[in-house]
Order: sequence, then C-alpha cells, then structure tokens
Amino acid sequence: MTTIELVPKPATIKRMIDESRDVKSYVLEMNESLTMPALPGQFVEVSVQGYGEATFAVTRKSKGDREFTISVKRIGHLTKMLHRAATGDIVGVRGPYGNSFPVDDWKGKDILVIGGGIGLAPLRPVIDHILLNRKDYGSMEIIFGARTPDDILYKEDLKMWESDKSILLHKTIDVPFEGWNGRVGVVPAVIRDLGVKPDRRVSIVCGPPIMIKFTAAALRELRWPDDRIFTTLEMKMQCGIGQCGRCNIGEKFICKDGPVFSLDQIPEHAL
Amino acid sequence: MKELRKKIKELFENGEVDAVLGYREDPATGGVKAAVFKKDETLDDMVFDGRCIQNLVNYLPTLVARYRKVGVVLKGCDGRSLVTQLVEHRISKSQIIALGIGCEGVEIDGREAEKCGDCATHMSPVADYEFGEKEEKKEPTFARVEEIEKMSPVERWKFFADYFAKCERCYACRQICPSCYCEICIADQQEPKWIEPSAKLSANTMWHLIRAYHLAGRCADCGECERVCPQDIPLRLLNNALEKAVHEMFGVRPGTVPEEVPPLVVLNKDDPDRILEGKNE
Amino acid sequence: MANVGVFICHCGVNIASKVDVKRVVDTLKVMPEVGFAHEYKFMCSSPGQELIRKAIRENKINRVVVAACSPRMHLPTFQTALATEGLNPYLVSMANIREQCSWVTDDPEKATQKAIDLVARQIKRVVHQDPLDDINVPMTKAALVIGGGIAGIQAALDIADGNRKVILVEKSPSIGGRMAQLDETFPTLDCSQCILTPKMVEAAQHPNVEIRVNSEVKKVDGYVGNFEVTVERKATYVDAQKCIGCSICQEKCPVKIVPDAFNAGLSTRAAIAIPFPQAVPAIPVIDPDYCRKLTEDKCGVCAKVCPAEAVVFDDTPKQDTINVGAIVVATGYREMDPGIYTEYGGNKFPDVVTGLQFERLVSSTGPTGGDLKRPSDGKVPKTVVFVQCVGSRDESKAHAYCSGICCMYTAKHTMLYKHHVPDGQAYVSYIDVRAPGKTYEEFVRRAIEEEDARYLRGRVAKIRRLQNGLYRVYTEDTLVGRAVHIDADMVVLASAVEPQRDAVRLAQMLGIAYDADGFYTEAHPKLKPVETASAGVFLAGACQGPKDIPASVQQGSAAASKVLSLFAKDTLIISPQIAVVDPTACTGCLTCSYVCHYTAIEEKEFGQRRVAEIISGKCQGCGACVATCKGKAITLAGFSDDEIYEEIVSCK
Amino acid sequence: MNKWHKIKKTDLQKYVSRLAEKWEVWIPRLVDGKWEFGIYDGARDLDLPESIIDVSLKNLFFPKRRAIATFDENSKWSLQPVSPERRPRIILGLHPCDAAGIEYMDKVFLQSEYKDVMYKNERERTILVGMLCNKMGDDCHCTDRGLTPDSTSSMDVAFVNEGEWYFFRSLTDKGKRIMESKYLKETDEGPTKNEWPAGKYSIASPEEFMEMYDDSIWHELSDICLTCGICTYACPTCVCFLVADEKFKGKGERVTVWDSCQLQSYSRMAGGQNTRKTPASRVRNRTLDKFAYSHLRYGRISCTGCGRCIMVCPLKRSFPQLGARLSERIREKEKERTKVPAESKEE
Amino acid sequence: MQIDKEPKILAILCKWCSYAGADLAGTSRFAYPANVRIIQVPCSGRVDPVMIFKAFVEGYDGVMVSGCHPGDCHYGTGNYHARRRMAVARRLLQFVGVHPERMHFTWISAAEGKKFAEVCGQFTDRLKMLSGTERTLARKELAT
Repeated sequence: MTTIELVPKPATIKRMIDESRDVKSYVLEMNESLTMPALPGQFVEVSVQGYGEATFAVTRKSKGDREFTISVKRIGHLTKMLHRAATGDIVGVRGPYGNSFPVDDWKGKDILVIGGGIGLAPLRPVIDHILLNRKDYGSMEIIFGARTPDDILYKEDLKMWESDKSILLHKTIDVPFEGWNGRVGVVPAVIRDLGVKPDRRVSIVCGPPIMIKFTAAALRELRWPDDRIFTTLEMKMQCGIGQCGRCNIGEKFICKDGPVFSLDQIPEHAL
Repeated sequence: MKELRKKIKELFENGEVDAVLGYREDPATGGVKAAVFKKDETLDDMVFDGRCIQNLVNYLPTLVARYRKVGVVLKGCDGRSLVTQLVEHRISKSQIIALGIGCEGVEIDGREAEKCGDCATHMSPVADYEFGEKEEKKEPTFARVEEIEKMSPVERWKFFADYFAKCERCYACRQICPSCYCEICIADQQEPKWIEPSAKLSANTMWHLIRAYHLAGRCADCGECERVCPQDIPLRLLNNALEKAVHEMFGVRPGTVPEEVPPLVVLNKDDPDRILEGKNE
Repeated sequence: MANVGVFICHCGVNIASKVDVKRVVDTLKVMPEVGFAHEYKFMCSSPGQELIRKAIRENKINRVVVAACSPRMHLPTFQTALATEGLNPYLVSMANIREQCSWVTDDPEKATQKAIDLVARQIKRVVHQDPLDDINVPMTKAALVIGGGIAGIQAALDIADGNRKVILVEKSPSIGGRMAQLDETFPTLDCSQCILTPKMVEAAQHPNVEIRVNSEVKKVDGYVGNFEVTVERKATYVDAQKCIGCSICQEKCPVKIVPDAFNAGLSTRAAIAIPFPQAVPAIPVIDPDYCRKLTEDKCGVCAKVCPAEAVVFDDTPKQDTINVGAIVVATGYREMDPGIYTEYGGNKFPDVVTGLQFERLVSSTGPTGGDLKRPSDGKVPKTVVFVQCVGSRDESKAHAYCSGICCMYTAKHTMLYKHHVPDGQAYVSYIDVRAPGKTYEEFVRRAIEEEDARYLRGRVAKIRRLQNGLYRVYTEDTLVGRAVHIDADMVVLASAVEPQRDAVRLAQMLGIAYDADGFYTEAHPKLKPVETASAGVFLAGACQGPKDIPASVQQGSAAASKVLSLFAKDTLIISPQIAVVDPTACTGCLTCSYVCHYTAIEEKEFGQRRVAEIISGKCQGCGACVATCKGKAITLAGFSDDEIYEEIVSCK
Repeated sequence: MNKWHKIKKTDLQKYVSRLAEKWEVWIPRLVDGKWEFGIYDGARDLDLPESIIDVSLKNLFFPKRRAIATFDENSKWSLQPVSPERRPRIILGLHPCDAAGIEYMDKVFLQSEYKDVMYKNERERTILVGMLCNKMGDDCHCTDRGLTPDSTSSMDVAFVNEGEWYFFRSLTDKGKRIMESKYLKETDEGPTKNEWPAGKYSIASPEEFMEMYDDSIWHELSDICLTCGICTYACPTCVCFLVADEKFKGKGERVTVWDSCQLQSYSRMAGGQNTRKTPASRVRNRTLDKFAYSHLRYGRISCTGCGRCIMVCPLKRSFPQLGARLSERIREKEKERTKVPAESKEE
Repeated sequence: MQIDKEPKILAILCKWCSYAGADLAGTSRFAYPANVRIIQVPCSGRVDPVMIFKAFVEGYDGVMVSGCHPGDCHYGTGNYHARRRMAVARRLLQFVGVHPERMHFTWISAAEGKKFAEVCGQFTDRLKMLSGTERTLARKELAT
C-alpha cells in the first residue's frame, strides 16, 4: 500500500434519485477503472472536497463493482453538500468497510427484513442478493415503516417487491395520514400484530436506534433467539478503519467488527 | 465553617437539600477537591479556605439533573457566575440553596490569586444563607487590562499572538467555564468552520476572540479558564478587557445583580453612537 | 458541487462600457462549480430570461448566478424565471456589478477585476443556497376588535360588511366609547349621539358582529392568522339573556350614591344601572362595591322587582378563548387627570372642570339635563374661561405632545356655551390655535367672530378661588404683552389626551410597540399607519395617538380593509426567509427571545429539555436572534451562516 | 544480548552533535518550565531529565494536526496524498513509558488491516534511543501497569545514567547503526540493576472492569470531572482523531486532528444523537478503554502509568486513584454477590 | 509608511438602508475605491461579530458594518442590538491589537449614497496611512 487509507478515490455522480422529502440516492461510478466490491451490509466513506466525509451504507451495486448507490438523508453538513450536487460532480469514496450480512450462512433459510425509514438502505442489497439467488433461499417477508407517506423510500422497488409473488411485503406509516389507506402503526407494533414467528427464519433489522431497540424487544417477545436477529448499527463512524476511536461498543469497533451484528454479539446497551 | 456545617446538617435533616456541593480536604495532595456531600456523609472534612479556588457552579447543571435540591458553597465570584446561569435558564433557582461565604481571597500555589487582588464581590449576589464577613464593595481597577491598553496596537498583537500561537485547543478553558455550555460549541461545528479544528494561529485567534466575545457581559471573572490553561494563556485578560468595556459602555457589572439580563441582549435605544467608535468614556 | 449557470448582463452599455464582460465569462467558466456561462445585452429582457430557462432545461444547471444590476431591482424577475422551469426560485443569486461596480469604478481594469471577484463570490455563495418553500399557514378568518368606541365600531362594521365574523370586545358595559359622552361635534355641530347611536345599533344587530361588553383581553397567544385570545367577562350580576332592559331595578335600587362614570363623575347613579339611556346593550350592571346585597348581604330589592328574574348575585368572572386571524386594537384614550395642575385647582375646585365634564354639563342626557349650571351651586355661569393645553405641550409637567383635539373642541365649547348662555362671555387662553382639518379653521373663526369667544394668547399661571365664589384666572395676553386676570364663574381645562391606563400591558400581550407616552406605534409612520410590529395586529383610533372622530373613523376603516385583504387569501403565505431553531443544538438559554422585536420566540419542550422555538407566522426574518445565538442553533434561511461565511472567505 | 557500551557524560554532547550531522536528532529540552522534545541544534547544553518528560512523544509520530492530503479548490476533484517526510531521525532520551506508548500506537496503527502509512513512515525513519529512569516522578505509576522504570521494550537503543557514565546498549539492528562511534566504548561492565518498589494501586482485571459497565459508580467518578479532555491530549496512548478539510485562498488540506472521547462533540452524530452525552458515559469510556477495551483489542491495557493525565488535570485528579477506586468497588460487588443466596440468583 | 497595495475592505450592509444607499451611490455615479466588497444582510442586527473576526483573519484590511440610522430600522430594533455588539467587538479587537482605524461601524440610510461613497473613500485613505504591521492578524498560509 502506498497511500494512506484515509485518502479517498474519486467517483462520479452518474444519477440522482429523489427518494423522499429529505432523502436522495446517488449512483456513483468509480473513476479510473477503480472498483467498489461492496458486500451486502458494507459501507463506504464518501467525501466532498473541502467538506470532509461521512459514512453511507452501499444500498445497491450495478455494473459489476464499478457502480454503486448510496442514499443520503439531509441531516448534517456533508449530506447538505451532497444534496446540492448535480450529476457529473465528483466525490471521494473509500471502502468498502466493515463486515457484511452472512448471506451465505442463510442459504435455505426464510428471511424477514425489517426496515425503518432510511434504515432500509443497508438492507436493500440483501434483498437484491436474495432475489438474484432466489432458489437458494426460502420465503422472504419485508416489513417497511416510514414516518409519513412522504418518507417512503425506494418507491419503485417497493412496487416491484409488492408484485413479486415470492415476497410478502408490509408497508406501514407511524401515524394516520390523510390519503393513506394502508397499514398504520410503528414497526414494533406491526410485528406484534403480525405475530411473526421465528420458525426457520432469520431477521435483519435496521432503522433509527429507537426503532431497532423496540423491534428487538418485540421479536424477543415472539421468542426469536438473539442469534437470529441481525442488525446493522449506525453509530457515529468516521475513519471506517478502527482507528479514530469514536464508534466503539465496548472493545468492538462498529466500523471494523461490525456494522452487522446479531444481537447475541453485542451488549444490551448498544441497542 | 462551623456555622456552615451546622446549617448544612440542618438542611439535610429538614430535607431541604439532597446534596451539597462544597470543598473537601484531600489528604493525598494536601489540597482540596470539589466534592458532593450527601445526607449521611460526614461533613468533618468539608473545608473552606484559601485553597478553595475552584468555581463549583460548573457542576450544578449536572447535579440538579440528579438531585431534587442541591446546596452549593459559593464565593463571591462563583455567585456571580451563578447569576448568569439562573438568568439563562441553565438552572432553576428553586433547585438551589445558595450558601454564600464571605471570601477573603483564594490562592494559587500558595500565593493570592491575581483575580482576588481586583475583586469587588466578596459575597455571592445570590445567597440564601450568608456566612462570614461581607466585605465592603469596591470598584475593580483592571490594572492589568490598562497596562495592555497602554501598548500600541502592534505591541498588543505581538503580545497576544505569541500566546495564541501556543494554544493547543484542548478546550479546558471552555469546559471549566460555567458560562460555556452550548450543545454544540461553535468550535466543534463543521460547516461553516468559523473556527478550524486544528491548532494554528489563525484558528486559535478565532477561538480566543469568539470565546471572549461570547463571554462579554456574562463572564463573572472567576478566572478558572486562566487557571486551568495548560499553556498559561492570559485568558482573564481578555475577559477583563470586555468586562471593563461593558461597564464603561453599558454600566453593567455582569453577575452582580440577580436576574439582570446580559447586556448584549438588552435593548437600549439611548446608547450613544460614540461607543461604535471605541472611545473610552 | 452543484452545477451553476452564470449569466453576465451588459445592461446595454451601463455595465459593458466599464466591465470587460467577455473576460468575466472566460475567467469564470473554468470554475469547477460552473456548468454554463453566458453573457447577454439585457438579462432582464424576455430573451435574457429565456437564456436562463434554456440552460436549466438543456445544461441541467441547478443553481443560477445573474451578474447584473442590484438584486433590489431584478431578483424577483430571475426568481420567476427559475420557477417557470421548475427550479426553486431561491436557487438564484445576483452579483451587483452595475450599482456596486461599473457605476462606481472609474478604471475599467479595476472594474473588470472587481466584477470577476463579485461574480465568483456569488457562485461560491449560490452553491450554499438551498431550495426554500413558501410557508402556508392556515387562517381563522374572524377578527377581534378590542375597544368599542367609534374607531372599533367602524372597524367591526366594515369587517362584518366584508362578510367576516367580528368579535367586538369592550370593557365597559356599553359600546360607544368617548363619543357617546359628547354633546355636539365639531365642525358641524351635529349631535354626537344622533350619529353614533345608529352605528351602535347596527353593530349590535349585525349578524357578523358579536359584541362582548364588560369584557377584557387577558392573554394573546399565537400569531397572524391564528391568534388565540383569552377574554374575560367580568361579573355583572345580571343575566343578559334574561334581562329585558326595563330598568325597574335601577329605579327601585335604594343605593343611589354610585359616581356616574358616564357623566364623568359629575352625578351619581344607582348601584344597579344601565350606563346611559342609549347604551348598547341596554342591560344594567351591578356595581359590587356599592350593592348592599353583595357587600352586606342585605337588600336584594332589584332581584325582587325584576320581572325577568335576571339578577344573579352569585355571578363570577368567566374566561374563554376565541380564535381569530386578525386583531384590531381600538382602545382609545382617556382624559388626563388634571390633579397634577394644583395651580389650576384641578380636582379641587368644584367649578374647575375638564373638557369632557363640560360636555356632560351641556348635554341633554347629562346631570343637569342640558341646562348649563355650575356644579358647586347650580348657578348659570356668566363668565367661563377655557384653558388650553393642560398637560399637552408641557414637557416639564406632563406631555410634550399636542393632544390635537382640544383647540377644536374648545372652539366648539365656546359656541355651545354661547348657545346655552347667550349673555355669557367665554374666554379662551391658548398658546396657538391648531385647526388644520377641513373647515376647521373656519369653525374656529366662527367661534371668535360670530359667537364672541375672546381668545387670549398666553399660558394661565394660576387660578384662585375667591370669597365670592368666583375663580380668578391669572393669565397673560402676549399679543399685547400684559398680564391679565379674569374673574370667572367656571373654568374648563382642556386636559390632555392620554393612553389608557393599561395600554402598556395590552401592548406587551399583543407584542406591539408603544412609544414613551404609551401610545401604540405603527409599523411605519408614513407607509404603514395602521399596521404594527406584530403581523395581523392593526391599530385604529386614539390608542395610536390623539385624534378626532373623523380620523378615528378613517383609521377604523383602514384597519378593517387591512384585515379584509389579509382574509382575502385562503392561506397565509409567509416568506420562507425566516429563522428556524435546531432544537438539538439549542441550549434553551432563551437569550434570543430578548432581542426578538416580534415576540416570535417561545419556549417548548424538546425531550427532557426546554428549547426555543420560533413561531414562523410571527418571524419577519431580521436575524437578530441568529446573531445572538452563540451555539449557532438558529439558522436564517436565505442569510444563513453558510452563505455569509462563503461570501466572506471567497473574496480574493 | 548485545554488549554494553559506555560513554563519559561529558562526551555525550559531542556524540549527539556527531549524530545530528546525519540524523534529525530529537532530545528533551526545557521550554517554559516544561520538558518536551525538540530538534537538537547544539545551541544549548544537553540536559536529560531523569524521569518523566512533560509532553509525550505522541506528537512526533501522530501529530495533533496532520495533513493527509491536499487539494485545490479550483478543480472538482484534486485530493492528493501528501508525500511523507523521509529524513531519518533519532529520538534520544525518551523513557520506558514513552516507549510503551509507542508500542501501543504500533498496535493501533500498524497491527490493523489498514496500516496507517504515515505513521508507519514516522516509525521507520526513527531510531528510539531510550533512557532508563533513575527515579520515579511524583505521579509516575508505571509499576502499577506492568512496566518498570528500566523496561526497554520497543526501544532500539537503551541507555542508563550511572555516575559519570552512560551505558548504551543496542536492542535492534536499527539501533546498531548509531553504536559505531569513537565516544562509545564497548565494555563488559554494566549498570547496576535497580530494585523498584511494587505498585501502589493494584487494579482489577479487564474482564472485571467490563462487568462494571452498568454500575452506578460512574456518576460518582464523573461528579467532579470537567470532561475537558486535556488528559487525553497528554496521554501517550489516546490516539482518537477527527478528519476535517481546511481551506484557505483556494488551497485545501484534509487533516486528521486529535479528538477526545471526553468531549461531547466527539460522539455527536449529525441530527443530534449522542451515545455519550453524559459526563459519566464519557468518563466510563475513557476508563474502560484504558483498562479493558485496549486489553481485549490488543492484548495490553493502554495505560502506561506515565502519570501525565494527573500532571495536566486542572483538578489534579488522579487517574490511578480512580482506577483503584473502581477496583475497590469491583471487589465490594464481588463480596455482595457471594453473599447472595443461590436461589435468588436465578431471577 | 504607506504601502501601495489598495486596502481590502469588507462592508456588511443591511438590505433596507445601507445596501440601498450603496446602490444609490451607483445610481448617482459617486465613485469609490474598487476594493470594497459588499455583503448584504437583512439587518445590521444579523451581523454576528464572528463574521468580523473571520474577515480580519482572512486578510481584510478593514471591516465596515452599516445599518439603518437609529430609529429607522426596518425591523424596529435590530440596529440597536447591532450597536451593542459592534461596540463590544470593536473593544475586543482593539484590545488584541487590531488597529482602531481598521473598523468602521456606522449608519447609512437609503438616501445617503454620497455618504456611502465618502465613507468608503475616507476609510480607504485611513487604511492607507497604516503600516503593513499595523494591518496584520491575517493568516498567510493554510497551516498558519
């Protein structure tokens, strides 16, 4: 290795998709025939020259490893800059970092995907992977919750998944909203309503910290064992390589030892 | 001291306080330490003397979150900083029992602290109970500030730049200051970076200017910032310069009048325009 | 980041003669932010705007910088151009290279350099501009009018005629205000009540007007379009629903010693009484300080005689909240208590009365039934001295301002006096006569020339009561330069017009400004005469400053038209360039609230903390709070720290 | 084991001057009453402190501000890594705890999947010439941390101050490179071995510390802490950093800047979430990181016992005492637990 | 000592009065030195002294802040708050060695185009009188 890992490589914004009020997705193509071989659950550090960097889950791959997509919720200074970008702009990327969902271990199993808001982003590659290798996996059920209908992401994917006979999709919004005829209620409540059984299934959960916490509680109530509940944690990460220090849960670094954990691997306070 | 202990005991017994913030003898160092005394703890090692330089007000916001009612031992300068805390809704007076102690000056390394030489507030302006002598008020002289003011601009900048260059940006001055309590300090903000994170003269200058400005009309001159500065930057000098300015221009001595709103948010249509020209009048 | 389109305007030769526009374009088009750069003769023209629109369509620019004249001139033009192409109008920024460059720089080289710098800076800035959406606030299309005097009645009627609901709150038992107390009005000498009463009745009967007498505003929450006002109805001890207004109670009530406010304290009335014969509503009220039932639990005659069983001794004050979208403040004035003028014997000599008391003394509904008699002995006064400017234009004792109405009503008084006492002599002690209204000067001349009022220019020094019951008025006649004294039967003091006693309290509730005297301050002395610092709160009548009936009525109508034009929209559209608090960064010190001129900053709960919140309906976007916030928790959209920082650091 | 070489104390300055011809030599020097490392320029007499040097060596390997890349604002993307400093250097006069600090930084930056090449470069260009301590300073407590004032681990050359002589011995091949000198005489003698007292504050094991995560004691321990973070800047093994871009007049640098887990801003995420919002949680993080996490990650607790945290603390709080208090509490809890009857344990 | 480089001036002007005044200077063709850079803010009350500090650190020779005359503030009272802030900022900057002539805080109305041009000219002249060292504080490099 000749250059410091912390210095990113350039990638070009190929396409931008307005997902919701405050979320945009960016399809990034690596410049100079570089690749980004991200596995489902892995993340990248994206930087804007002059404005530092931030962590984003890779939410889709395309063109082999040349292109990948990130979804950006406008929340901090870097995401604000990204939202001002135009196609053709160049950003810096480094990664992929972190572990990934053990999709190979799950072969033959039924999968339950539970996403809240932008938390669906790191889970989408898992869904993509299963759909691509459909016969290797059993049934797939997706529960997706958003705060309001305006906050629903990946509308095209949802439409596709809805029409796919091999997927059972539940969409829900947190509180009643004019013009919304679908399910209403927060994700943990929906899980209880549906009474989702562990059976031969593994579940993967991602969303805001509070949602993960209560979803885990709901699943445990339904007698899901901890080692079959997977989550990907969104603590503050910066360096992505286990050096800057801030993303630790006890001795573990989320960026290095995670971000994917089954609940039995992390202490309760990490939730 | 006896009376103070007696009063605290009484307050505990009557259930009027759940904890008392004071100073405790520290046999390990021969000094004193800030300490939280609880109901059934001994008060025998509680002290108040020249070694009690630390401003305890900084701990109050954390403590009032944990205890229903907190007693606090206050020197005059500490009391002044409590005033600002109360006005800015940091702490509710209803959660505080202020135990004012007539302060005869405190020491740094065995010598009277510089701030005490120019002290005009020996008793806390807010005190539910007062102990000890309440010395007569006098006006601060700001002799050290005046010395600097006598220098030429070039000399002044040389003087401060040498200090600013040394700053490590450890923010000990910020952390120890009761009045520095922003959720996100302007120095930690990413965009825009009014103050760049790395320690260099330009960013350090920004930090010290902004720190001083943000404390203008609020600083109680407890001097803690200067005491804890690992690089011995004369931070009090900056604070004092503005304390002097605020008094000259607006007639306010921050923290000396309970419930007085900080002068920089006070509307006064009659301020003379000459203050914009920096005239010393 | 971003893809900025840059458009440089020649402005004919206005810019191009000094600035090498071509060079500006060439220098800037290599900036990494710039995706498109072009020059044109007149950017503000249709083809110029089309250039921008085309670049948005074809070059996919997502930010625009127009370098042309001052943004004060054409920013809205270019904002519209963006909006037509579906780009948010707040994504354009203007570089002022005409007023602030080509027109003020002599050297073309320097002008070109400066232009490059200014445009480059705007390019850097525009990247940090974010899309903003106009804020739509729903509105309650009902108005509250505070004060039932002529200004308030006029405002209420005009709003009601505009088909909007109005709640008219009046603290006394009847609407009508000061005008109801007047006898005849200048300059036409028509009977005040004759012109006022129909209006009062119209208000009472108007289906869109709800009159709430005996009521006061206690609290005002909310903001334009959405005020929540707490109104308290005082205990009146009479059920207004049941009362038929027969006034038997008033006749039978044995307590007849209550000072009659309507007669300015010159007479007394019963403890239960209708305030005056033409009162609207004509419902009596019990004065709890005098009523024997309420003070001693004796008597109770009124309840016994009432045919409608309307007397309720256990009445209590009641509060309720009303929702309105706009508020008209028409609380009027009060006459200054002349007691401070001890040298005039104000409040001490029975026959030294105020202007308003004189009105009652000559009024047919007054204590003397319209026969002018002096209060001390009922004698018809043969000599009356009218003293002008008592408390007005007298900074040392009372007020610096001119009360405006006294010159005219004094002229009227001399005439009324002459009509009542044709052989009497009226003297007027004055400083200047101010009669600028239509036919006002003629009116004063008539008083002097036709009605024999004797005007003496000078200030009255002292009034002494003589043994013979006369009052010696020491004054001077500066026009001839000598001291004079007049022995008068009666003296009338033109006591100053003052704001109501509780004017400041109400102003603070409403968040409107008031001057040092306590009169409410309009938003702009010339261009916004009825608006206030609080959006949705308007002023009418003498609460804003001394004024006569015509002016009060005008202002009432003006305020009503402002209310109606506000209500003409379906929702309230507020500029998005306002301040917003990030509650996660706010410490809750609330020092920002001290600097807010519009009382737009309130406290709210956020998790376990209290933080500041800016009411978007009230915020006007000045940014004073932003500069106060040390933790930078407040952002002013359109003038954010981001944008200003970029402008500071990107200057070469 | 390489042989001892001895050098007359009066010759040391000459020896160092000779070294400085070829190398960049860093030696301790007194600046404003504090010992810190600086480049030897021969201007002052060499004076080597016998114990702790106030400012740790961290800044020489992992500076407070470190530009990792440069960029030009006039292009869309121009981030280029900075080229590393290649000049070889010697750091002379560091102490065993300093070397232990470097040993720990090696684990963080080099024994990782992603090696920090800039740090690696700094290490490779440096010969560490350590001086064993003759005494322990007031705040020194290395003997509590599995070190002694004469540990030589991680040094390339170690030397001992004894009487009129310094005894030098190279410990690595790199170290040998500076042993060729006319001033250094090979000798069969050696310095006398000192006996060092056992540690004052024994501490519990990392596993036991881990058990304390949810204990209420953190409030007590953080009650008077200002969480100013000055201890973390002074600490030779606190290497947390933040990454930021700094710009001026069209040029920019991406820098790493020291950060501190004691500061509220450290764990604050965009949007306001903060996993370490309370002072107690921050004090806990630092304490457990020193005594437990580091051990679980790298097999060694990261406190070297240098005592700098005590020296710089505005309140003069003693970190070793804090560790001891915690260990005491662990033992108390242990006792309580053994008292609890077996049945109720099931709950 | 005079240095020939034109002093660089940052003028922070309120939108309603002073910026309009600067526009009027243009409309009336009152020329003033080309090194004045104007930033528009809604009100002088928006001006945070932090901006002034930054301007000096970034290398401006002079900083000017101007708003509506007292009593004329479009937002009622913003300029009164600005007056207090600017006064304190000036005292602080002077205290650390920024030459008093490098700051100019004033009121310029929308009708005072001539005044604006004059103020800029005089400010520039005064700055030219200062020596190079009297104009420091500004950083020179990225890492300084």
